[in-house]
Amino acid sequence: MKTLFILNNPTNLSACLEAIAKEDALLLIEDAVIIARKNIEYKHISLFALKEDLIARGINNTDASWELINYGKFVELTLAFDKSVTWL
Amino acid sequence: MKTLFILNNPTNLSACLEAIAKEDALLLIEDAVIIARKNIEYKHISLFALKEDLIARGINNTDASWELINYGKFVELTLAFDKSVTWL
Amino acid sequence: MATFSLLITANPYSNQGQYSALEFTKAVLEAGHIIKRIFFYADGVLVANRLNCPPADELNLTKSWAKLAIEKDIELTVCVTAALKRGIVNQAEAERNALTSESIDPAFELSGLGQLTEAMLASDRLVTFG
Amino acid sequence: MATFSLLITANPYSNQGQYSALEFTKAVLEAGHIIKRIFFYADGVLVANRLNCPPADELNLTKSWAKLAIEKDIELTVCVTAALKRGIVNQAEAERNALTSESIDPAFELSGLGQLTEAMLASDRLVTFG
Amino acid sequence: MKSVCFIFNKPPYGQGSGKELLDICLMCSAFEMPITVIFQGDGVLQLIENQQPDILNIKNYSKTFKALKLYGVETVLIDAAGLEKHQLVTENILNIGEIANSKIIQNVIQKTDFSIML
Amino acid sequence: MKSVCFIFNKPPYGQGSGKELLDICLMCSAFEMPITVIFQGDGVLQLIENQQPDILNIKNYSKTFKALKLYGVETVLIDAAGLEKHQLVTENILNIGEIANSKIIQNVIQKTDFSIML
Repeated sequence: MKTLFILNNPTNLSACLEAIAKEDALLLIEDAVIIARKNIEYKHISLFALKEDLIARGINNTDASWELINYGKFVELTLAFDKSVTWL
Repeated sequence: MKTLFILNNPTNLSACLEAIAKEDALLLIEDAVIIARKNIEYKHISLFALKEDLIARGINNTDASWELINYGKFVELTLAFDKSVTWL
Repeated sequence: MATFSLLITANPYSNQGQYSALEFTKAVLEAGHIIKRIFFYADGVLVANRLNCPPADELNLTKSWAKLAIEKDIELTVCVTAALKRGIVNQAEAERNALTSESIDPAFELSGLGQLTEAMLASDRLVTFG
Repeated sequence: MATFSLLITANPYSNQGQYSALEFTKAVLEAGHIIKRIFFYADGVLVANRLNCPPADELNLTKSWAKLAIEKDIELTVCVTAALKRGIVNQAEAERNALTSESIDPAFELSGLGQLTEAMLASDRLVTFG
Repeated sequence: MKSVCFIFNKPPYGQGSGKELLDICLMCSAFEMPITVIFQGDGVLQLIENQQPDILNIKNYSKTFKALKLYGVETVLIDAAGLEKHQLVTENILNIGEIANSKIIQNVIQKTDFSIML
Repeated sequence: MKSVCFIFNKPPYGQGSGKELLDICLMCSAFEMPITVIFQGDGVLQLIENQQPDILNIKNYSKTFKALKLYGVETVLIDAAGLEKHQLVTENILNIGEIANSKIIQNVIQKTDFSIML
């Protein structure tokens, strides 16, 4: 089953990537959006970051590898994947 | 002034070491005591770990570079140094 | 149309998770989906304290959840074990534990952890905010 | 003989910091030193909620602090701004904010953040538990 | 019946999340959901033998892990990389599961209907 | 008068500690303690220009940092390594302090009577 990993703390990135499999996706929210400045290229997973959290923090120079989405798309993503895992 | 750095979260170790200067000391408490398994050798700072927190977690094979202390010695340490900084 | 449940464990005073969960819930409803239950657990239960008084220029999360729940008829369920430990009690629990008063906001309901499992089984998606 | 003050910001429900601070305080007193003030701030103020009901087989931190304070005559000061936000209020604050009841344990006292600065200036050491 | 896996990834006692995650796990077992428990990364420290948090007046819940099988938990996986990181061998930890590499852990997370961590 | 330094080392908004540390800082300034403020590691993100947390209904406190000088805060240091880690240059951040290397930051922490972080 394709899984959407939701990450809210940048400190947990490497442990989260350990658990991600090939067809999965990673969505950055809250403090984790600061990761979206870089290309983390990993297992060809899809990469998303929550636009509202980027705007809140004044971050406007994200790497092109990250698709920026709003809350409406966040809801759609949770349905496009079979389940979500919030990596705490 | 000689400073006692108190660390309670192992995740913060590297940032804490960045702030430590030569005559300083590092005391591990709570979850950070798991660091005491290894020799982190750094700037010749003094290394301490709280014995009660090690016992609580069943950790009995600490590296010899760490001096294991109890709460009484913890209090003495805060007085032996000019001040303490709890690195959160 | 899909059915969602939320598990919220985020501390309302020190983490952003409750703000995120509130925005997510609104987006779920705007898209025409259904919220089966919002389950508050761990430090997440603290938002149900009706005595919470944030500064006037900050969002009152307790009232925000309560308003949404009333307007959209959403179940806000608070784990009773986690709540009791954190001083969030209804009249019955206050009496049982010889406490001076209740403290839960009336829009939230105390119940057991089984309500989380039941929500998982009855929903298409469970999304956690911690 | 030295004078200590403590700054406690640790969440009593989800972190070990309050347990550590309690042990440290006992060790300070056993060594014959003086505790000038224990200042609760941020999530640390949650321990002052007198409605807290931990399970019977877990330590009641609220009562542990209260017992120590009464036996050893220690000042337990709770930041009023941090407390109000978190639903910890005394009678005066409850009335001022139109709340149904007070919730602070009588061993703790609400006061301003200036009490922390004043304690820093009047103590040989400030030790933080977060 | 939908399946669920629980991922323990934090050391014990510094944070309260281990006990709270365990409580959800036991509740799901009462509903007879198929359950997998994973100890990942620093979470392997939850399984160290001879924990004595009572000396700090903290409750010891590590014994409940031994009873997971009794509660009907079928599979318990212990992250090999986590053990290595903390220089632990099987003799140091509760004998309640199988050592697993990250590939196996990924597969379990993908296969189950829910994955919960706290 | 005793001196104090405040170390901001966390990004804004995910946790509430930035605002709460700032409040202690302002109180110490009212007591006329000599104050140094340090933005270290991820804490440099507190200083990014054009923050708009109001779109999430979160209060924006970053403007208060601009007023630190008015409150009598003499020295504000910004960690060079933190800026580099987050690919920030001085044009991206509030112009309220000097860039400092870890040696300088170490010296300030050692010299002040208290160092507080949250």
